[in-house]
Amino acid sequence: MNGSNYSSIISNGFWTNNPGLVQLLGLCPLLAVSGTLVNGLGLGLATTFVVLFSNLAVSAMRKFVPAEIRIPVFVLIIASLVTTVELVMNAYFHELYRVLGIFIPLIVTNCMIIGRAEAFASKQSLPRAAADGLAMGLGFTAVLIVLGGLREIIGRGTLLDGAQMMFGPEAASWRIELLGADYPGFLLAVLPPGAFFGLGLLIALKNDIDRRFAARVAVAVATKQVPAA
Amino acid sequence: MTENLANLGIILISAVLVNNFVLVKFLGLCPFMGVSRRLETATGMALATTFVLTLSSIASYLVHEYLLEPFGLGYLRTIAFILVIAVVVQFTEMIVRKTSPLLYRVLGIFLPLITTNCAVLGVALLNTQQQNSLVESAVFGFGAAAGFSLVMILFGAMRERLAAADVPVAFRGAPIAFITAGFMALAFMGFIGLIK
Amino acid sequence: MAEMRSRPGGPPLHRFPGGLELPDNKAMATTTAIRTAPLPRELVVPLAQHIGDAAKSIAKIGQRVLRGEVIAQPEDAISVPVHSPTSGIVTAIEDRLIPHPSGLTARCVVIEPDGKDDAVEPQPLRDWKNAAPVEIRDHIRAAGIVGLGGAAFPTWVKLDARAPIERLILNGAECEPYISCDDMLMRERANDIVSGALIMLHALQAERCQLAIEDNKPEAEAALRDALATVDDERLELITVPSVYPEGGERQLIQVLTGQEVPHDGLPLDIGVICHNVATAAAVHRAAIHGETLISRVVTVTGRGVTQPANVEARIGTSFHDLIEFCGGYAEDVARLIMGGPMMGFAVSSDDIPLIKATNCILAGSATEAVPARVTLPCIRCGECAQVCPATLLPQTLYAFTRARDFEKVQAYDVFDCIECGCCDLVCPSQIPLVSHFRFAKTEIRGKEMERSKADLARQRFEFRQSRLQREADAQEGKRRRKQETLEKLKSSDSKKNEIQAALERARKKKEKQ
Amino acid sequence: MKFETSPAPHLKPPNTVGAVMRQVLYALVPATLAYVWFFGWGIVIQIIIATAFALAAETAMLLARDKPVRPFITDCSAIVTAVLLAWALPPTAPWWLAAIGVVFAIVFAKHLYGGLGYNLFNPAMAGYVVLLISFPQEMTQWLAPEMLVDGEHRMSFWQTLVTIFTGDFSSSVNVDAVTSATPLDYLRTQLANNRTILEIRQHPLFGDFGGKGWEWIANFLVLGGMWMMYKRVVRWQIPAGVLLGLGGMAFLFYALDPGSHASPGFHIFSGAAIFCAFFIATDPVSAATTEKGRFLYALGIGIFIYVIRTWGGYPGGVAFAVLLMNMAAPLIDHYTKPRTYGHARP
Amino acid sequence: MLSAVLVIALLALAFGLLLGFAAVKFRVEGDPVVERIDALLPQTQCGQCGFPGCRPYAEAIANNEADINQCPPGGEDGMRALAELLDRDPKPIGAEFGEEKTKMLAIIDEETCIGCTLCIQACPVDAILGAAKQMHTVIESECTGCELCIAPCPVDCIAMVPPRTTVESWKWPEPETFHSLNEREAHG
Amino acid sequence: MTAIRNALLGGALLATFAIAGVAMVAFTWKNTAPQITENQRHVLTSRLHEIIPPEAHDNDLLDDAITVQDSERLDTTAPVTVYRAYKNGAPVAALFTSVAPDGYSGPIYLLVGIHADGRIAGVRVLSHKETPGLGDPIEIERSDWITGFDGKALGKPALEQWDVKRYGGVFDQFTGATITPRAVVRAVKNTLIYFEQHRDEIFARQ
Ligand SMILES: Cc1cc2nc3c(=O)[nH]c(=O)nc-3n(C[C@H](O)[C@H](O)[C@H](O)COP(=O)(O)O)c2cc1C
Ligand SMILES: Cc1cc2nc3c(=O)[nH]c(=O)nc-3n(C[C@H](O)[C@H](O)[C@H](O)COP(=O)(O)O)c2cc1C
Ligand SMILES: Cc1cc2nc3c(=O)[nH]c(=O)nc-3n(C[C@H](O)[C@H](O)[C@H](O)COP(=O)(O)O)c2cc1C
Ligand SMILES: Cc1cc2nc3c(=O)[nH]c(=O)nc-3n(C[C@H](O)[C@H](O)[C@H](O)CO)c2cc1C
Ligand code: SF4
Ligand code: SF4
Ligand code: SF4
Ligand code: SF4
Ligand code: FES
Repeated sequence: MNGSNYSSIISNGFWTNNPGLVQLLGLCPLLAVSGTLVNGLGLGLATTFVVLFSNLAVSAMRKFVPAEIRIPVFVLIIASLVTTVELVMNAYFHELYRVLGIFIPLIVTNCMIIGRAEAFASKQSLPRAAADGLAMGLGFTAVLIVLGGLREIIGRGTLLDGAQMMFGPEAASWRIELLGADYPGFLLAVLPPGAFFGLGLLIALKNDIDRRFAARVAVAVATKQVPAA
Repeated sequence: MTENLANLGIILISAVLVNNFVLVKFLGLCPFMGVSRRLETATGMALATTFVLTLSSIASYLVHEYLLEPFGLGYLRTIAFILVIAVVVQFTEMIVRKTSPLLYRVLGIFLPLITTNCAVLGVALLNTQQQNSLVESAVFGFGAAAGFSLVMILFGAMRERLAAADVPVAFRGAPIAFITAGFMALAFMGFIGLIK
Repeated sequence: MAEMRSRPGGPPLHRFPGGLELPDNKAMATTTAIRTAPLPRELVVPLAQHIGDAAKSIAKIGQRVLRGEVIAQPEDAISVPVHSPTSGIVTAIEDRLIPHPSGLTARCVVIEPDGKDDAVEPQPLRDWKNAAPVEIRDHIRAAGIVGLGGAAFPTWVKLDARAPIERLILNGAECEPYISCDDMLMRERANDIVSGALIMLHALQAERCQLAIEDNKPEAEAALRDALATVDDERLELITVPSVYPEGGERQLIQVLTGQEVPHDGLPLDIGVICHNVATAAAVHRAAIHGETLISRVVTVTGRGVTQPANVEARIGTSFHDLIEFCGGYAEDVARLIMGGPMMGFAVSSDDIPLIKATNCILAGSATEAVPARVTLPCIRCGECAQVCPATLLPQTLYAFTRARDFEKVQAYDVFDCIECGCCDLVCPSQIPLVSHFRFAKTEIRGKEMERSKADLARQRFEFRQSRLQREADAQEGKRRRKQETLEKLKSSDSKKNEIQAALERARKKKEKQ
Repeated sequence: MKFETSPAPHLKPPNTVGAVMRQVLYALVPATLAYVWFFGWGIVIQIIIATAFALAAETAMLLARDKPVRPFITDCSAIVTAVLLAWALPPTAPWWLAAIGVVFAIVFAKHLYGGLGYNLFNPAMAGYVVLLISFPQEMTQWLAPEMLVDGEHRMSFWQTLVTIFTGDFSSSVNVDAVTSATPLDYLRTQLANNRTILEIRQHPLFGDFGGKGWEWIANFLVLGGMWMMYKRVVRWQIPAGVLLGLGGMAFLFYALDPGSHASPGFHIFSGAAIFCAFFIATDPVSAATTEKGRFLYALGIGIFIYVIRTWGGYPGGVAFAVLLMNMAAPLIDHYTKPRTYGHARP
Repeated sequence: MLSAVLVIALLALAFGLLLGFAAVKFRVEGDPVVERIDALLPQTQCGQCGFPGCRPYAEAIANNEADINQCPPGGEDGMRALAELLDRDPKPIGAEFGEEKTKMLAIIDEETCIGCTLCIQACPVDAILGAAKQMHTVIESECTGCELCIAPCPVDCIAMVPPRTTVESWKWPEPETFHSLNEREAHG
Repeated sequence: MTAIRNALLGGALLATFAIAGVAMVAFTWKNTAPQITENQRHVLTSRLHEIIPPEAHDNDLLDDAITVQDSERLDTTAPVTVYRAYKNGAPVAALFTSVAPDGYSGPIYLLVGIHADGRIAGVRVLSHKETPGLGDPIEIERSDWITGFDGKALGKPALEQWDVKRYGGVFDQFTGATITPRAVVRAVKNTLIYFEQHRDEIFARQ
């Protein structure tokens, strides 16, 4: 996990150590704003922005912050970044800002961010820290998008509903009626229980893929060893 | 201060059951998932959170009301609140450690985790959003914490029972915990409408 | 405590929680009187027949031993000697298969009977009425008597009343289906039992004795009543109790008779009660009055898998095979051989194992009778098991935690209070072998505790070694420094240069050697 | 001679899970007949649909999980789940409703936890709640008791079948009379309109105690429950607890203000209260498992039924109450461990 | 802007003072967690975990520098106990640390032993008796089965044997059913 | 001594970061604040403009608001805000933030727009807690039921026909839900009645 090379940093963020599926951090926004794909994307990008810059800042000053006040300093940095993001979104993506509501300021308490600062950025060089922040943030965003997309499709039969909130009015037409206009909607998916079920299923899916992969690797290794022995 | 008792009761019931912080509002999920594998730890976390949540709800109200608002600094509330919470957590830890080593043994390891429990910051932010008064803030904070504790403890007991279950391999651990939380949220939907 | 229906005129009885009414199946073996088995060609006497360390063999291979001669002496405080069941030659002292659920072997003395059955001089306890209790105890110990009710616990230990005993209970409940050895013994040797009871009363200095018998044994009851009438001692009392399994369990019987519970971490004597099996009382009688040692016992050989079920008096060490042959051999469809009853007994894998003091029943079960074709499903938490548990445990919870390997919880739910009666197991609709799980959990916990203490020992030894090494290194370091210092001093004086050289040489050599 | 060995006890266990489950099914027969009498053939069709999907889902999951199929199909627990869920559906609900509900119940609520015996939540009720919140429209269209519709408009078996599979009500049936609220639903909505109980009870929906028709079905359900108690499939703690909890709450509020609260008798005899007390809350798997715990668990269900019926947004209440107490069952078990023989009284 | 900076600076200053003070004043002496972790380790002292003995490994776990699945002698059960203590997710023993084996005991073939004392020096728990040039024996009850004595022996006279199961040490097996938790991957 | 020094050092460092962070935030605030206020106003006006198009009036609706109170007619003890639209000084319409207190699961908050001549200009639901899937067709996003009010007025239909069809009115009910639409209809009717009775007061400018 010491992330020696960039590809492992990236695979860490997206798969092996994905904040949403493996570390189980930042769960609240993950569940709360994954009602639609666009909401997920919006918060995901905001989070990515914060984790990227907090990693950068922490990495830059890692040399001269004493251990005792490391955490409070990180918290301060993150809080400032988040407030900045909040203000910017309020000003330029106002509708999205209203939809995401309290979960924007709550990025502060997303343990993933402080976790990355502590575990990675405070020990690594600037470019590495940036790569890690980006990978983790985008990994988180990816989960948000997948979960949001799934819930949106099952719950309402649409995709990309509300895209205009992020991409301007012309994006309103991006909305896709995937399952036909008279799909009644499976409300469970959009309601709170659906969020839990959805994430549970996603994690199970990931576990299963990992397990199958591991099994295949084991078989491959075994067959390779036979002729050698 | 003419707080209407009925109103406070409604705030309480709403925060504990109808708008349960964890299952309906999606706040405080990380500790809910992370430290609920055993009933004992779940209870410890619940107790510690209840204390901190109530206290920081009051403290951040005071900061907001008497420090930020007068200077028109409402936009700084996130920063200010997180500082307040950190101080409250640290303070609690110090007091507990000093006064009751026994309690510290039970709660000690959970206290630092609470800073990053977004329910705590969430309560502070919601207080300002709903323009709660001091007493309302306190009741809301306590109600949120009680709701958190309630589901946390129930969840802890359920997960202990799950340990013996023949859960499909891919679902062992986190996935089945999420599924269970989903069912809990389903059950809590029964409370919808309890508060008009 | 709820009261149980009791005979009119009898003392009030109490209920123990749970329990089952089982079809008793005893009649098959009670149609004939107790038969005496002939001497077999070989007797195999295990050295460990009860809890505690095995006795140490004192017989030599090739030695001729007499009936009643001590062939092994106890090493442990809670133990009794082992006697030769007949006269003959010791042909081997070796590991043989013994009746044990593990199916493992253990050390046994093998004797080839010479057919003469010569006995050592019997040493009855003359005038036991005036003997000191400790004398009686020692006599009983020397006679090798252990409890014949199942656990084979050395009887003399239980006669050592460290606290005042209010009553002695003679356990003639024999609640387990199929088993009828106590029943037959009570019918035929009621006088021996009553006599034994009086001796035990004296040894315990107890006030009274209750003989408890289940109401499905009217003949035995009548015989005992007659025997009691002949001695006419008002301290002795016969009590009929309703037939509910496992009423014969010591703690359950005590609860039925006294309404009190034996503390979980205590013994019956903590509440002033001692419980002995009726056959044990008969053995005490024979030891005290006739000077006989415990070299034979009555065993029920029964089940549909044996042709002529009967109760047999046989020598300890007779093989199961011989006993079955004596009872007409196996029936066609024999499928299981069980030592003990159908509830608590264990299936053995071979009939080439000896009768031991604890063997009260050899059950040859037919396929329909004793081979439960279980289809084990998961526990559905129906709670039936808890309803029948005489120890008021929660078998379903114990099972769940055992599955989850949460032994801490298993212990917190009192697995060690389970008497392994099998009631829960039998009623479980999911047909889970609950008792087997609990036995597993118990041995697993004990094993863990052993490992733990072993790990603690290892830690101590490791730390000790570390500190020793440290000390040695420190000492070495000190020496080196001192040497250095003297060296420095010496350096200044040229005159001793040679000496230094020599010293350095010596040091180097010493080091190389090490 | 050599022998095989097996663990004690060596007697044939007298009971099986399948037998227990079948008793539940037998106990439901009289009430099902009564249901058909009052509300037509819908329930039978629903039971058939639900059972078919339940068995299919159970088999599929067992195969997917590499478990033997036979022992788990013959234990009949999937059928019990299906029948109980079918009982909770409006009898003319479209077929896919039963299908979705029962598949969710078997797959999510049961097999993700490991199948029979391991589920934390009552599968049938989980399935029901999912349907209720996802398809409230379809789930709230109840038939009036057939007695209300005049004799010749009774829906035949064929008509019901058509309705269930196409969604169309046959032209011979007066739709307005067919779809209506259940008595509980009506009570709640009318109370909200500030009508008094007395006025509301005048409505033809109501019988002597509870809803017309419903109260008769309830009687047969009690009969079935008694049968199960006689057969020791359920013990008294749970039915008594549910009825006491619900009746006690109803009595309390009725005593305080009879004008705006229905009587305990009404609460017990309408809706699914009796059904819940004997058939739903008694699901051993998801209930508490200690004696004392079961009583508390059931008491909680009774109380929650009243609370949700009276103040909540879902007039049924039963399903939520059961799920809520399912949640609490492990904790209740934890705190109601009985004193073990020989241990000091606490 | 000035007021903003002032207000927050004020808060932060108070906060920093408090923390700096607390860090010094309330430093934790000794770490009871290490003791508790150490108590759960098998004390085989074999070093398979990658640390020189059990206690160092315990310290590493406490400091989050090592995972809980590195001790093969402790096995699945030991890992579970650690997971429970630390409230972490259980995970199988890492293959790179070796496999969980049944516990073995060392025995010295007394015919071959040349009495070189090398094994005595290797044994971390002083379980080998003997003096230079004399035959050595292993004290059965104290050997932890760590195998550290095997390598140093110049004549390969030490072998690992499983301890004998006797009637006393025999354990009841767990009954197997098709719904046993076959893959003992802990969860919950 | 070192304790105090450390504490001071820590405090100072922390303060530095705090100052830097806050400076950044304050700077952002300065540059976004006007936009944010503008956005907030825009959200409100755009809701109003759904009912009264911007070209239909020439005053600032948000500034031209009064509050009225009539617990009987308006079914709420809370003050009701009325936004007024004028063109060239003449009243065009009034927009009430009415409440339907008897929804299925609680009050339904409405925006009721009424032309100066008493015709409904449009109704929108601001917020509600009705059952998803049953009561929510009152939202414009879910169905156009709410537009059924457009153009209606008191007496058109007749007063007793201001109800859902099942109860003899002209408005549709939803399948399985009559309470929600009835509540909305009743609230709109009541608002209309109030408007008729107080028209002059409402449009009077102080
Ligand atoms: C380790 C141990 C110590 C015992 N010590 C005594 C004792 O000192 N006095 C006594 O009367 N019984 C003693 N007992 C005997 C028990 O009370 C009991 O009679 C015996 O275990 C037979 O019980 P069972 O056949 O019901 O299993 C002891 C039992 C065990 C297992
Ligand atoms: C479940 C169970 C059932 C028992 N049933 C009997 C019985 O029927 N008769 C009997 O004498 N001992 C029975 N015992 C053994 C008694 O508990 C007790 O050990 C014995 O009566 C003590 O007498 P003893 O030491 O003379 O053998 C049973 C034990 C258990 C655990
Ligand atoms: C769970 C549930 C939720 C309901 N939600 C609503 C609702 O939001 N709005 C509504 O008008 N009716 C709702 N109803 C229906 C009412 O209870 C009532 O049956 C209905 O309004 C009467 O309609 P009807 O007269 O068409 O039968 C709901 C019913 C149920 C069971
Ligand atoms: C008395 C009794 C009641 C039952 N009630 C239910 C029930 O309410 N819902 C259900 O899905 N299964 C019920 N079952 C069936 C079975 O217990 C259930 O499918 C398990 O939860 C599956 O693990 C019941 C079984 C019995 C014996
Ligand atoms: S009897 Fe069997 S199925 Fe019933 S609770 Fe006990 S162990 Fe579980
Ligand atoms: S075997 Fe143990 S748990 Fe089962 S009924 Fe008997 S005492 Fe209770
Ligand atoms: S692997 Fe285990 S037993 Fe070996 S030294 Fe490490 S902790 Fe100790
Ligand atoms: S004797 Fe060998 S295996 Fe045993 S503890 Fe010592 S070094 Fe380890
Ligand atoms: S994101 Fe809410 S607690 Fe972690």
